[in-house]
Amino acid sequence: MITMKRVRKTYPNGVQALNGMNIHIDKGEFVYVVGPSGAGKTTFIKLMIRELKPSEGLIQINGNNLGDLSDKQIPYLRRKIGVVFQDFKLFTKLSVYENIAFALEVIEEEPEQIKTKVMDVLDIVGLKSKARFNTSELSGGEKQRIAIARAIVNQPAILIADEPTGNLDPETAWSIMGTLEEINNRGTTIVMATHNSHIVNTLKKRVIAIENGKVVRDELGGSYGYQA
Amino acid sequence: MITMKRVRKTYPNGVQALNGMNIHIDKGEFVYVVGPSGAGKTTFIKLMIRELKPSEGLIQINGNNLGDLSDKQIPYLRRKIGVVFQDFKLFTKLSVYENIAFALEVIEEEPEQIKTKVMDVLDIVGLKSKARFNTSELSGGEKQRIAIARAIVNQPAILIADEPTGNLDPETAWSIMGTLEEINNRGTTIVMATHNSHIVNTLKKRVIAIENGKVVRDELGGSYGYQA
Amino acid sequence: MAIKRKTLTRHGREGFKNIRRNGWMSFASMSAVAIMLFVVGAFAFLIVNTNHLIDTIENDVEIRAFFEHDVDASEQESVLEEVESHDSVENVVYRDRDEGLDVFMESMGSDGEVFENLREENPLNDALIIQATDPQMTAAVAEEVNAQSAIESVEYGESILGQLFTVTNYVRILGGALVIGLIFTSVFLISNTIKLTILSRKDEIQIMKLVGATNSFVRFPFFIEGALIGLIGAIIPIAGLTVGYSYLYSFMYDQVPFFTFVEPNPMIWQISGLLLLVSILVGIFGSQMSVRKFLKV
Amino acid sequence: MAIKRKTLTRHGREGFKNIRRNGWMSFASMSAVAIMLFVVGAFAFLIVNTNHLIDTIENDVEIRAFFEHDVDASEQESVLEEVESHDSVENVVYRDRDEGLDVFMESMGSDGEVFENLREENPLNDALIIQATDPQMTAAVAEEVNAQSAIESVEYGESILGQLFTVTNYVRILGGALVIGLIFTSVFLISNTIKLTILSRKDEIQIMKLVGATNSFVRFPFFIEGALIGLIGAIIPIAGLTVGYSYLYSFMYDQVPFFTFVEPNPMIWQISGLLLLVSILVGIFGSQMSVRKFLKV
Ligand SMILES: Nc1ncnc2c1ncn2[C@@H]1O[C@H](COP(=O)(O)OP(=O)(O)OP(=O)(O)O)[C@@H](O)[C@H]1O
Ligand SMILES: Nc1ncnc2c1ncn2[C@@H]1O[C@H](COP(=O)(O)OP(=O)(O)OP(=O)(O)O)[C@@H](O)[C@H]1O
Ligand SMILES: [Mg+2]
Ligand SMILES: [Mg+2]
Repeated sequence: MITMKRVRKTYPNGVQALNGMNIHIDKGEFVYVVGPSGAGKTTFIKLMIRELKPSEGLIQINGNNLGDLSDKQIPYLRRKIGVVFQDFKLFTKLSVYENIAFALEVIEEEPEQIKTKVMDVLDIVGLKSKARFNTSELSGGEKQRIAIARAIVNQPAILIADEPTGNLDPETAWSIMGTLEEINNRGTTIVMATHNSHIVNTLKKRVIAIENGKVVRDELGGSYGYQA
Repeated sequence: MITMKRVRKTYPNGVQALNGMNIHIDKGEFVYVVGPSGAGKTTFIKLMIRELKPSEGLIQINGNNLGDLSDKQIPYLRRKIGVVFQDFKLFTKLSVYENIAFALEVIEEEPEQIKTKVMDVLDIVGLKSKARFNTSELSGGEKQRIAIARAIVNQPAILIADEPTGNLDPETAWSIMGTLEEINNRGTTIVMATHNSHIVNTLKKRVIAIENGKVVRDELGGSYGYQA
Repeated sequence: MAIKRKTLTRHGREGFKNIRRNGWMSFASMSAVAIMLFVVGAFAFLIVNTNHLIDTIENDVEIRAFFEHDVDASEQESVLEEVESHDSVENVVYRDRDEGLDVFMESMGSDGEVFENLREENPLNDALIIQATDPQMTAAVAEEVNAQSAIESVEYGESILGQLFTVTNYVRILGGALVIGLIFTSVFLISNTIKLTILSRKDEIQIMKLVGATNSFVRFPFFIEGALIGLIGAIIPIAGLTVGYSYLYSFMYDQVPFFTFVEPNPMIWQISGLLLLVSILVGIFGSQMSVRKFLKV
Repeated sequence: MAIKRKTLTRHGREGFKNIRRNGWMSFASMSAVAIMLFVVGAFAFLIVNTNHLIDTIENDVEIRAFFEHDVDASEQESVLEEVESHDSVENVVYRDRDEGLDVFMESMGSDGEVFENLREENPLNDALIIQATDPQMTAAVAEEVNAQSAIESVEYGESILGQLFTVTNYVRILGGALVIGLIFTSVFLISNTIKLTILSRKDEIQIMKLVGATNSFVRFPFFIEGALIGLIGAIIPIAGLTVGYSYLYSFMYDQVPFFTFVEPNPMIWQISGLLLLVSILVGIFGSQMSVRKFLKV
């Protein structure tokens, strides 16, 4: 499903964010990506959705070699991947409802279907009552949950979540983890970058630890930590 | 140092974020504020620095009744309070150095002093090497640490931190907590809104739990949780 | 790849909504459109009328060709016919010395009467009054006519005519250059303003792309929005110019009989239509160019 | 509360830096300034010269007062003196019938010679050529002169004069109104553009306030920035207008002897200075007004 071979990424300012990443994730897996601040987790995610191009190396998603995709094909790749961004990336001028509906309008979903699906997913993240609010009127944790809702609303083949519980209280975080497990059980591949050791250590999954832009540990059912 | 009496805050859209808050925090205290997503923690913080005005009730900071302060006096209030914002609020077009230096320029610090102080505080948060970077070139956790650095650089009498470890790995988070303790030992009052139960339960301090805009628990050396 | 109808509806709706959502910004763009259109429009009217004035002046240019005193009527007739058949001659009128004096006396106003006693021994010659098809051909025609042996002399204000055409040609070129310059300037200024409003929506556009929107999906609402800004921005200046010009026209008509402006109808509608078209195109162009820069995500 | 010197230095430095930091935005503002200044400046030159043309035309207006045939020289002299002493009379010249004929023949160009044989029994009268201090007083003066018994009649183109003044006054008022309108429009458009660039820095301003900056601390760099935008934006149009006008002036001077433009010196410097001043003030005004809205945090 997701393969990276000898991937390097050097930012224009010279920072080597990824330094020879080799990763293979199969369809249906649930993977935690852990690592210290600045290790390269977000960079790794940005490469998968082609927000960035690698400086070197090979990336395959869903059987497609990203290097071979034309600019025109990128949107169709992205529609198969739901992403919870670390900084949420919500449309600040739109309502909660419109934010989530956008992901469905893009794939030209039927208008009636949009309504049902948005309200369903808002129910899952516990914010049905705030559908008409503007996103600027939400608390930090509420924004994060809207970002999660948007990422899962069109049932993508792959769900990538960058620190999706950083602004959530433990109870809400666990409820979200329950949702992710459920989605995973229905066949969605999940990649979740996280600093939450409690979650990693409790809900045991495959753990990929990154440090200085390299995989330093890759362990099924591992616990939080990145010293190899 | 910080007193709130029967404080209510209703947002223009009708949401009652605070619902009769009563709080008293003494000089030199270290207080965790916990509560579920949307409980009102950030609203509580915004009231203290007069980013918002209360709909009702009395707020005293440092002996000043905020209701009595004129608009002209607000900046001087804010200079005594260092704030780590939940959404960082960094100047996106400025470098890391300039972001932190700004807090010192505002209080008309001597130019040579600015340089020393900024580099010292960058050292504390472990980002001395990134002083010249633009803040848009930082990882999530790095941004958060810059926000912390800016809040503490002019040694404010009160430090307010809104979820300051949400994007940090446990190791970095603990190092930051060490810094906060140190600052607290030197006499600074610290109010920290957090969802990190591990920190709250390990580094025991006074815990104020908020739910639905009210204090539901206030316990010295308490543990994480907000069921009264 | 055809766009589905529901998606088209969605784009249209978003375009309209965005005008409202970005309220102040939309207003800023529309006022830039309105102001520049006003300036361009007013200038267009000015140019059209200046041209009209120049035409009027130039068309007043006539050649007076005076016959020798001893040329008889039949010879005069044959010269008239020959001149008439000339390619560059628009119009020829015969004016004998008597008529010549009448015209002269009339041109002197009340002073003229004193010349009535000249009629007996009229010092004037019989003449042909000639107009060239193109006023700028006047000198050439005059020379050819003068070459005829029956003609004693020709008069066409040669001293002033060269200057007149220098000035009128200059004014025409300058006016044309100014109009073109002004139009480019306006296009630049309007799209500049639109660019500024779209720059502030850079993040929005990039998020759309990251969530899987195609370029055309992002662009379409901006297309509608740009067209609407052009359209709405054009209404006030067009209305203002139309009313203003009609008023000015009738004022001039009443007060200044010796020069009338170009009739409002249909000129006013042509200019308005052109302004409207340009305005909408610039709105679309400005928004599309600006969006384009942010699509590379 | 005096600002410390180091803080002032800091504000100045920030003002300069912000121009660079907001590169494209600063450029957009400056080009708006440049374009509008160009339009206003060109228009100012147009108005100044139109006024000049009008003055030239109006000053050509003269009254010809003709004496009765039987009035003798001494009486003519006393009338001349009386008219000369009139408050509203600028200048009086005596012209006897002989000179009158010369002037008339000259005005007829080469046609004129045929009237030479009139000199013996000259039908013209001796006359006074009078100019009023204010051309618009012409009619009143003419009437008073006509009341004199020694004067047979007066001539001053009364049929056309009323119209001339209607038109010139109208052009003056219209020109003035247009200049004022154009200036307001430019001020609006420029500050509009500046507002747009500052709108995108709303967050920045609010963060400054939240970190403890006073309003004046936030404002000062914007003040410098606004002034710089006005200053830099003014350079190109002022240079362009200065060169362009000088060129146009000498072109007109060489080609069109019957009307010269207003001399470039010092008019050009006055207008340039005024434009520069207005430009800087608008830059400051625009940025300060816009910042103001976002200070309420
Ligand atoms: N746009 C950018 N330009 C330049 N350098 C960047 C950029 N984004 C990130 N970096 C640098 O690349 C490195 C990896 O960043 P990345 O965001 O991938 O880290 P991360 O693992 O997500 O960290 P965190 O846990 O703090 O979010 C860091 O050193 C960071 O400073
Ligand atoms: N600007 C706003 N306008 C309207 N309602 C708001 C606004 N900001 C917050 N709210 C609402 O007020 C309530 C309290 O929000 P607040 O941000 O204080 O919560 P919080 O405790 O900080 O939550 P979190 O842990 O998710 O950050 C929430 O219901 C939220 O939706
Ligand atoms: Mg990250
Ligand atoms: Mg909060």
